[in-house]
This record gives sequence, C-alpha cells and structure tokens, in this order.
Amino acid sequence: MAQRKIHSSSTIGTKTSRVTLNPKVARRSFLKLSVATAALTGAAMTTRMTAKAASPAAAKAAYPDSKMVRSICTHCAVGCGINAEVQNGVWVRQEVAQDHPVSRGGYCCKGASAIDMVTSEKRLKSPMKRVNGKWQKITWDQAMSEVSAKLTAIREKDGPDALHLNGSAKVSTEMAYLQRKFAAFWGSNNVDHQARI
Amino acid sequence: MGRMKFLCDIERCIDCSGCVVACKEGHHIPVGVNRRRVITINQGKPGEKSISVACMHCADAPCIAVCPVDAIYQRDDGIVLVSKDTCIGCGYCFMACPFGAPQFPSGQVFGARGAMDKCTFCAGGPEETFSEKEKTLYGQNRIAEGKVPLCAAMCATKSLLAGDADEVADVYRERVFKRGSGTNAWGWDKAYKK
Amino acid sequence: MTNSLNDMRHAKSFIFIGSNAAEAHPISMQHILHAKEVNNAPIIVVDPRFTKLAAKATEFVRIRPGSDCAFIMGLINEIIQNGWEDKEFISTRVAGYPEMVEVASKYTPEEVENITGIPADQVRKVAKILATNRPTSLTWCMGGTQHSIGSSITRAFCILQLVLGNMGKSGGGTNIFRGHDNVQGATDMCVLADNLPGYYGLSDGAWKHWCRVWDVDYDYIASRFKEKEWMNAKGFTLARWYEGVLGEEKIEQYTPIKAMIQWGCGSNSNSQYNRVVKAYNKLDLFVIIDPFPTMAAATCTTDNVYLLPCSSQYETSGSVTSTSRQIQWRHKIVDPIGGCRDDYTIMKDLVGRLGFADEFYKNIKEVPEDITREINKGTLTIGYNGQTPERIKKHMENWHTFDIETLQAKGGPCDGEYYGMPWPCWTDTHPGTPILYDISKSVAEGGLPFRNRFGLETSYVMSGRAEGQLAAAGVCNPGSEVKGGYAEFKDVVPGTNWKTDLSQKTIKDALARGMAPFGNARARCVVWTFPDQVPIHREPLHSPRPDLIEKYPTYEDKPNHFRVFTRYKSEQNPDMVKEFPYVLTTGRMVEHMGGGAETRSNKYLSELQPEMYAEINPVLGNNLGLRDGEMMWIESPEGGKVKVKAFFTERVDDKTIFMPYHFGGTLMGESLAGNYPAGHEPYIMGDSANVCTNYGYDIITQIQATKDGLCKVSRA
Amino acid sequence: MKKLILPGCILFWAMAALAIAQSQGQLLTSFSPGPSTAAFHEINGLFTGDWQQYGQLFTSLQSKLFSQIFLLVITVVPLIFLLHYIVIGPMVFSHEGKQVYYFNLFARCIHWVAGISFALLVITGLLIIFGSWVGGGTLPRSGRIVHLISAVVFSGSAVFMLLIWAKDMIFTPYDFLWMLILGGYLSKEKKPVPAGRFNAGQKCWFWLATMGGAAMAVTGYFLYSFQGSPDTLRLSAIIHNALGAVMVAVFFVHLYMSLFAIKGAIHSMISGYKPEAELKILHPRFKI
Repeated sequence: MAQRKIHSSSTIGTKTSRVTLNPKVARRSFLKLSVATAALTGAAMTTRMTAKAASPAAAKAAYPDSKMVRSICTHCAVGCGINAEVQNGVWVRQEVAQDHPVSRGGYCCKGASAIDMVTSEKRLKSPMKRVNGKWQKITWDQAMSEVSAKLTAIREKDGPDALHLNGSAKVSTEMAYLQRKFAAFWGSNNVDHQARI
Repeated sequence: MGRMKFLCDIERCIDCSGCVVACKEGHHIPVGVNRRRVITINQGKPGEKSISVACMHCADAPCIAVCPVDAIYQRDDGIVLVSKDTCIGCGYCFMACPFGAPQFPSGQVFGARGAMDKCTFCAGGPEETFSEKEKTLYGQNRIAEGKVPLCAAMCATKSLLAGDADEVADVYRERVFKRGSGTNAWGWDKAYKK
Repeated sequence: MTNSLNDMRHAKSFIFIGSNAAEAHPISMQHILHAKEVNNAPIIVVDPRFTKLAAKATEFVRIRPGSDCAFIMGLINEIIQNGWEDKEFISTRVAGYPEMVEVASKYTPEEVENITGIPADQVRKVAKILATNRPTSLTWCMGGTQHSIGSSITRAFCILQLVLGNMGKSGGGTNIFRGHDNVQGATDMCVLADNLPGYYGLSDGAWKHWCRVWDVDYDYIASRFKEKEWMNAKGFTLARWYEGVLGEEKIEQYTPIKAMIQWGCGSNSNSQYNRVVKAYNKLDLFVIIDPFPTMAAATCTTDNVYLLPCSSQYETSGSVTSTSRQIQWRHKIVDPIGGCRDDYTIMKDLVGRLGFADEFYKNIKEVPEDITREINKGTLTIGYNGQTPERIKKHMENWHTFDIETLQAKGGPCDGEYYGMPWPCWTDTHPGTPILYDISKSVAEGGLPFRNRFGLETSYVMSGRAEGQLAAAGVCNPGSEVKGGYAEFKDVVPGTNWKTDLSQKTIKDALARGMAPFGNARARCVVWTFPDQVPIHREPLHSPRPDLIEKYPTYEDKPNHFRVFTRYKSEQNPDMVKEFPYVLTTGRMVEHMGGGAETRSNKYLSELQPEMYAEINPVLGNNLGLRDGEMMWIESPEGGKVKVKAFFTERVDDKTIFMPYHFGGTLMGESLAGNYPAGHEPYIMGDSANVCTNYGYDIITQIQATKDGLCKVSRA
Repeated sequence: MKKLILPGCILFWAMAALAIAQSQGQLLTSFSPGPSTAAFHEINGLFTGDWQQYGQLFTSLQSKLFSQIFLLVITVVPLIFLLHYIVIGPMVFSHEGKQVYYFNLFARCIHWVAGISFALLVITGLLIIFGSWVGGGTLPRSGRIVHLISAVVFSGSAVFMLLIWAKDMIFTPYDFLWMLILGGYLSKEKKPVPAGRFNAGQKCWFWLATMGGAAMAVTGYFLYSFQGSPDTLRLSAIIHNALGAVMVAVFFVHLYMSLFAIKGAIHSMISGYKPEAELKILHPRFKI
C-alpha cells in the first residue's frame, strides 16, 4: 500500500534534492526503513551536529568492523527477522530488519528485547543439582554421567516407558526432530511438546 | 530544511510496547526511565485507543525556555537534545513539558536526581558522534548513521511515524485518505503549533 | 495456517475467534490492519473478553467460553438458510455436506443465543457480513482449541470456510496463529506421543519408513522397546504425563513414570499445576534443560533434580517454521555464553553416554545441516523435502527480494520462489505452497487440491448415504493430466507410495504430470472415526449452565486416552456451578511468553508488566466486596487456588474471570523465590494461573481445557 | 439466454451489495473520523489538559520572569542600600558604655548555624537560577547538593529559633508605629523608636525566615522528591521561587542592617552584648 505508493511516486527525487548537507548520510538514508518510517531524509544536520557530521569522527561507523547476522525472533510464531550486529563476538545491538518480508522491521516488546535473551543476568551458567535441598554447581561431565547412569538404571529396572520426555517448540526444527528420534531410539512414545497445551 | 517529527497513528497502535522496549534496549536505559511509553484510554471498552508518546521535539519547546542552565537545545532539524554534562537535574523541564517526556534517573548523592534523560530522536547528544561517551550518556546516534529512530523503525504495525515532517504528513495523509478519515494528528497542535 | 500472514492483506473480512492477535501475534496486525484500512475489511472478534484485538475490531461478539461450536454451526445454518453458501465449491470439492446441513439446522439463531449468550440478531449480522465480504480470513488460537470439544470446534471453523467457499483462495483460508516460535516445526517433526515425524502415525509401516530413513534395522528399534505393542501405542502427553507418575488415575502402562526430561518446556503452562508439582516431587530423576531455571526447578524440592543450562536459540543455528509454514534459518549470532552448551551438544553427549550414538548419528556428520537433510529425506507427507539447508539459507540472505503482497521473490537468486518455501515443497526446485488447496495454480507452481486420505468412497453411518470422496470432474489444478479427482499416487516404485518412496520418484512423477502426489479429493464435513461425526456443541465438563447439560451432554468416559483414564460424563456435575459460580478463562499478554521463564527474567519486560493479576468486572468485584488492586483468592473445583491482585476492568463480563498464565514463582500464595538457584530467580514472580485451571481434556487430542473452567472468588 | 444470466447476476449482486453496504453503516463506524477525533480530544485532555492550568503558568513564569525578579532583587536591593548608606549613612553607637547581655551562647550558636546555612541557601539558590551564567554542569550541580544539605540544617536551626525567640517575636501594637516610620532608618536623627527586644522589622524577618522557611521546606521537598502530581510540582516551584525572591530580598536587608546600617551591630551576635546606648534608641522598650 503506502510503501508501493511512496516508491512509485517521485518523493525520492524530491527527497534527494532536499538532503543537501551531507551526501554520505543522504546516500545511506536512501535505503527506506519501512513504509511508516520511509519518512526520514537523513536529517539536514546543522548546529552542533553539522561540524561533527563532517568531521572524521562521523566517517567511523557506530560499531566499526561489525558484521550483521540474520536470525529469527524466538518468541511467537510470526517469525520476525532479526538483524544482529556483532562486533568481536559480542552482540552489540539489534538492527532493524526492515526488508524482512513478514515483519518489515516490526517488533513487539518481546522481539525488541531479543538481546536480553543472551545477556540476561538470570541465565544459568553452569549445570546444577540439588544436594540436601541446596543447589550445587557441578561440572558438565559430572552432570551428564550422573544423569545417564540414572537413566540407564531406570530403563533396566522399570523399562523404557518409565521416562517421559517433554520436548520443545522453542528449539530448532532439527533439534525437535532429534528429540523425537531420541524417544524412538530410547524405546518409548512418551514424548510430547507444547503443541498439546 | 528537514524538520523531524513524531506521529502516532492511534488507529494502528496496538499497545504492544515494542517502541518502549526498542528504545530501552537500543540505548541501554536503566529500569524506571521511560523515554517513551504507551498510553491507553478507555481500556476494555469500545473506543479503546492507545498512543505512544515520547518527547515531541516541540517547535517552541517549553523545556528549553525554563532550563536555568541552558542544557537543552534545539537543532536546526527540530530535534531537541539535552547536554547531560550541563544539566543539573533541577526538574523544571519536567514541569514545563505537557507530555511528561523528561526523565530523571536517580543520581549518586542523597538520591538527588541525576541529569535529565529524554528521547533524543536517536540523535545522541552534543558529544563527539559515535564516541564512547555519547554512547553511554545518550545511547545510539542513529540519525548520524542515516537511520530512523528505533521506536518508529521497530513499530509493530507501523503506527509510529518518525522523520521529516513533510513525509510523515504525506504517509499519514495517504493512510487517512484510504480510510476516509479526518486528518488530525494527535499532539501536533501542541507540539508544532499546527 | 492454510494461507500466510502476508496473504491476509487480501482478505475482505476477518473473523477472529479465540485469538488475541494484537497481544499474542502483534506483528501480524501489520497485515491485518492493512486489509482493514485498504480493503475496508470488517474485523469480527469473537471472544469472552474485550481484547486489545477487539479494540481494533468493527464488530465485537462476546461469547460464553466453550460455546464456539454452537456459534459457528449457527453461522453455517444462517448462511445456508439465506442461500449464501458457495454452491459451486460445495458441490465439487466438499463431501458429507447434507449430513452436516442436517446437524447445523438445529442451531437456529435463537438456539445459539440460548447457548452462547450472543444475541440472535448479532448472529444474523455476522453471517451477513461474512457472506457479503468474501473472502473471509478465519483465525483461531488456543481460545478455540483448549476445550473438551476442541477438535469439534476447530472442525466447525473449517466447515464454515468450506461453506463460504473461502478455502484455497487468497485472502481466505483457516489461519491458525501458532503460539511458540517453532511450534509448527516441532509439530511437523512430531515431538508428539501419537506420531512419528511428518505425521506418519505409529503404525508398523510408519516405523519401517523411518527406520529406512535412519538407516537402522526395524528390529533394532523394536528391541529398544519393552514389547513391540508399545511401539504402536500412543504415549503419555504433556497435558497428562503426571498421571503416569502419581498413579491416582488408572493408567495403561506397565510401569509408572519414574524419570522426566523437560527440555525447553516451561512447566507452569500445564493445567492443574498443583498436581504437576506433586508429580515432580515423586520422580526418581528430573532433568531440566533450559537457559533459565523454569518454575519446575523451584516447585520440585527433592534432591533428584538436575539443571542443565542450554544456550538460547540465538547461540545455536537451525531452521524454524513460522506460523505461515515458512521455514527460515536461524543463524548463530554469538557463541554459547558462560558454561552453557547448545542443544545439539547436549544431545550428542547424552546419546553417547546412553550408548546408541552410532545408530543415532549414522548419517549425521555436519550439525545441524545433515539433520535438515535427513528431515528432507524422510518427511514426505507434508512435502518437507524441498527445503534443503542451502535453499533456506539462500532465502534468508535474500529476504529483501520477496514481494510483501505475494511473498514471491521477484528476480534475484530465489526468483519465483515463495518466502521460506512453505510446505509442501515437493522437490528441491519447487517454489513452496503459499496457499494450501489452491487449485488456481499448477502443483509445480505452488497449487494444491484437497488431499485424498480417506478412501475413494464412503457410506455415512448417519444417513446411510454413499459418496465418492474424490473431487468432481473438471476440478483440478491447471495442467493436471487427470481432469478431475484422482487417488493418491502409489506403486510408481513398486511396494511404495508417495509417502514412503525414499527415492522421491513418485512425487516427481506426479508433479511431472501436473498432479498432486496425495491425490485430488474433497474436504469432508463428516469424520466417521470421531465420536462426533459432524461437530456438535457439548457443554464444557464444568458448565456454568446446568440447564443445558441434559441437552448437550459431554462424552462418555474414555478409559485409555493416551494411556490414562479420562473422565467426561462422570466429571460433569450440574451442581458444581452452585459452589463455583464464575467462568475462569486464561490467556496471553503481549509482554510475556508461555510460562514466562524467559520474559520474566528480562528486566525491561518485567518492568512493563510486573504483577500477576486477574481481570474481574467492576460489577462482580463490588458485589463480592473486593477493591481494585486488592488481593483475592481464586479457587478451582480441584482444590487449586491462587492469590492474585484484582484488576477491575470491563474487558470481562460479570460472570467471567480472566488470568494471564505467564506467571510463576509462587504457589498457592507462597513464594518459592528461595527454591531457585540463588541469583537466578526471575525478576518478577506471581501465582501461576494454571494452578486454578480445571480438569478437562479434548476427546481426540487430549489438549487441556483451560479456557472454560469454573472458579470461586473471595477476598484474601 | 446464457448471455443474460451473467450480467443479470452481476447486477443483482451489485444491488445487493449496495443495499448491504448501506445497512452496514453502523458496522464500519470505526473507520470514520468520529472516534479518532474524539480519541484525540480525550488524549489531549489527558496530557495537555492539566498543562493548561499550572504548566503554562509555570512555563511563562520560569522562562523569564523569575530570573528577572531575582536579577532585580540582587541588583536593586543592594543599590538602594548603597544609596541609603551614602545619603543617610550608618547609625553609630558608642560601644564604650554599659554593655547589656542580649544573646546567650545557645541563641548565638543557633543564629550562626541558621545564618550560615541560610547564606548558603541563598548563594546556591542563586547559582541554580543563574546557572547558565556559569555554563551549568558541576558548579550548579554541586550547588544543588549544598542547597539540599543547607536546607536540612536550616530547617533544624529554624525550629530552635522558634523555640528561643517565638515569645519575643509576637507582634505588638507599637510595631505598627515602627513600621510607619520604617524604624527611623530614613532619618539621620537618633530618636528612640517604638520597639521591644526585637523591632517590627526583625519580627518580620523572623517570621518570614521560620514560617516562610517552612513553606520553602515543604515546596522544596516536593521539588527534591518529585513525589506528587506534575501540578503539585509546578505549584511548588512557583511558590518556592516567588517566596525565595522575597526571602533573598529580606536577607539582604538583614545583612545590610547588621553589617552596615548599624555600625558594630554584628558584635552583639558574636559576644552576646549590646551597648546600652544602642538599646535606648533602637529597643527602648526592652527591660534590662
């Protein structure tokens, strides 16, 4: 709708003529961010900003040498695109994926805080088990060997159907497939995920 | 000369708070400070409408008029910015603002207010563009990168428009024309004397 | 979804029933509001609650929870009475129609008003809107499915679209918005108790097919099971697995459940959560694999709990299927943080230690791409075979080349393909199927007839009439060799059919002939294997209308329903409403997701929506002596109770209580903050609504009935 | 015949659609301008409605008037005193004669605590008002902190002052006479003026400092804590600034009186003694 109209009309031409001060900014702003935000002309920057915009500082990017990784939001099933700007292995900011065909850069509050999924202080950082009512940090090796030993023991004593696996709708399709395959190789149909609820 | 404006299309705003979180996450704003927020009227009743509000970057900005230390200034493109180094946290701008835009994170001493924080239209502040100091004090400077503000760019339903006044008006006018609705954009009369 | 979110831009009207897209799927509103504005499409929202979506609607229909089927059958009846049905579509592509009409005729607008509480005139008005603004896009979510008659309700929705002739059309279709980001992918992979990947079921043929894909002996897999019979028996479901632990209901399994692995699954979305908690504490081994400690870690207080920190999905890669059936590639953004490990690594370690890694990973070397290839190889039923990892990645890289209206790439490396290759994508050159059952395009270009799945002819028990199940003559996709209905393809490679031919010759052969591998049949209104062959209304187990129970009773009890005895008739008690007079329904809020382990650990989202509450109408609240913002107890007939803040709002009517189900961290009013690993408790905690959600499960799928329970309310 | 059916159908449906469209007028109301405009109106009320009342007043006062008033106070008041000093000159009393013990140690301490904190309040207050003169930043910002501390200290000492002097500060009828002749400061003659232990000017200053101080403290608390509706804050700021201007002016009077107008008057607050000669003229009704 509006997007097509804007592109087909001659606004772009008039726009370029309006942006006069900083050709660099003008060129970049030519990339329309979205129908709604097609509005920005790259800002005629004067006052305090003009001097700086023309200075070498402005020639630097906000995050030099960063790369953009495309991913998909992990919240609902709309599947909004995420442009993650990564600098030295750190996700520095979430960029607007304005050319994603479904979301067109839009996010709800959950999607807009995607970085927090990685950076939240509440993330677990080490395997844990409860010992005498208290949580205790353990190594991966210890955790996996104890879990597998107990699973094997239960399997031998009670049979494979004594295990129930609650899989996930939040993992990748490949991982979901492995979860179902795991149940098959384990020898039970006691496997399910959130689609049931 | 461009003139930057915000416009929230209340027929589209669904109160998802995407703009609010986009702003917070993008600029690393402390919890409790709201550069932008969504207001809903008639909640739960027919006629429920939501609107996203931040600093409107007024033409004749009252905050600039009342600031005792001249910490607030307006660029030629209409963006109203604050110099946090100059600001003394007196809070007058908050009292002058019709939109409740100025925010005050608590400062170090006696819980007195720190420097005022508000929507920068993603244009950073008076510090050197892209410098660490600008990033920590004001967040990203997307305008210098030639990008639109985060809130509008990430708006779920493209309800929030930001950018050059003429084009914002064009987009909105076209929408309203399609809907066969009136052309009154909320907040413009107060903020831009229109 | 039969169509895509973008395709909803072409709808001429919308009906949302049991969906709150504005909160649960906010970005979809971009396309919905576009259609509202540009097509002047009316939006009808049917919900017990005036949701944020209803705020954008042109017509809000307040319905009594659990009576959706009656309303829809009433609409169908009204449409037929007025002759608004799509006669051409029905006569050529629909089966069992007269039988359905017979049932629908009982649902007159007045009867619908009696059952649902929707004024008869509004029923007529909605029917008229739908009839005069075609195509209609119909959307439902959990509000339509989480009932004891959920499968009937959803079938009624489909039948409505068939009657209106809106199937297989741009702007029409049944568009079910899926909940989680990859619930479509995980369902396609059948992380389910009753299916093998690709909805193959649990028959011997299905097992043999997958054993071929896995490149292992059928006997090997069979040997892994206790007995061969357990291979074909549906397992416990997520909705009721805990009954297998507690042993309070009769279970049909040789052993109780002793161990539980909960892998990326927030526990507090289970109804009757207090019983789930009891089961947690009875387990011998409980393994929680999640980036955040879920509420399960806090409610389970025994020593047999292990918390394994897996990375978030941004720290690993793989494909993800959106609600529009688009498959997108989630690239790894950063390495797993701290001591986290990604899911694949944990699985590899676990399988290795359990000693079947060689068989399990036989053809999987490169993770996850080789897994995708294995999926491509085996999942033929739903056409998951064309979406190779290379193609998915190519689409991701070129997502800007896809047209927003049609989702078809214009030029560029993906020219002509549909974004994400929505399944079925029959071959590695097929563009994907953007709209299911669309016979206006050839199959090779993304067209599709209805699937021939249930034989060639059936005689209905209801009427004794026999009817052919294939599409009428002349109804087919352009370029089809057979001009009319045809059966599914088999024996192209002898001994196999299109679903089991791993060489995929059958599929290619069908496509070369311009035909769909699964045949060209009619959509059926009568399902002869279900207890209700045509959808009918049945009162919820815990009905607020005891006077209707006699006329619309629920089902007989079902003894072995996913291995556990499930009460229906014996649970339906007309007197219950006397003690528990209010309807309890639950739903989402935009700030949180699922059980909320992720979003309640996010400081900004926690700040936005920091408290658990229950919505209550001011009239009811004042009658009960409550004050806005005060704490109140909500109790369920099963003895679950929650202490929550009363939020006075007219979103709900004066007989209904609404609670968001994202909260956790307190149980029956007592904080469990101390039970979380120190420093890892969520920022915000509150009582879980699901402690209060009632008993009740769908007769077919065993989905829990969380939307139509009863409760009582008192001051805390 | 067939040729007729199709156009016939189209015509029929078009007419039906038209009829239906009309009957659906009500249905499509949310597209019409009505609700939008009404919503704008309501939202306007929500934001700018209360702003019209005190917000606008505050903005117009704060943007120019207050700083101008303060500028006037700090320039004109000292100028008047300079004029007074030149034209009329200070009062000089002999400090040789009998000394009367006038202020005890406690009173003197309290006075100085109050005095210094008040002086700081004035200085930092002015620093905030004229913050732009120093370019904002650290100096006025620390001024705010000092203002806050001083306010607490002054509030405490004001309570004590109230306890010590309140009785002596009650207005009496002859205070009116004192006011009429402005304490005799406008003449060079040394004539006894109608005043007891404290003259009417001192009483005014006292009550302004304590009661006005209390008002300043309350409004100041609102400004510091930011608790309260925007309108409360705006009103607080207006009162704080207006009252502040008066207090600064009177503070200057006090300073001038003690330092310049009456030569050596400050000694009584240091040593506690006042010369009897001075008392006879300025506080004749004070019973020794």
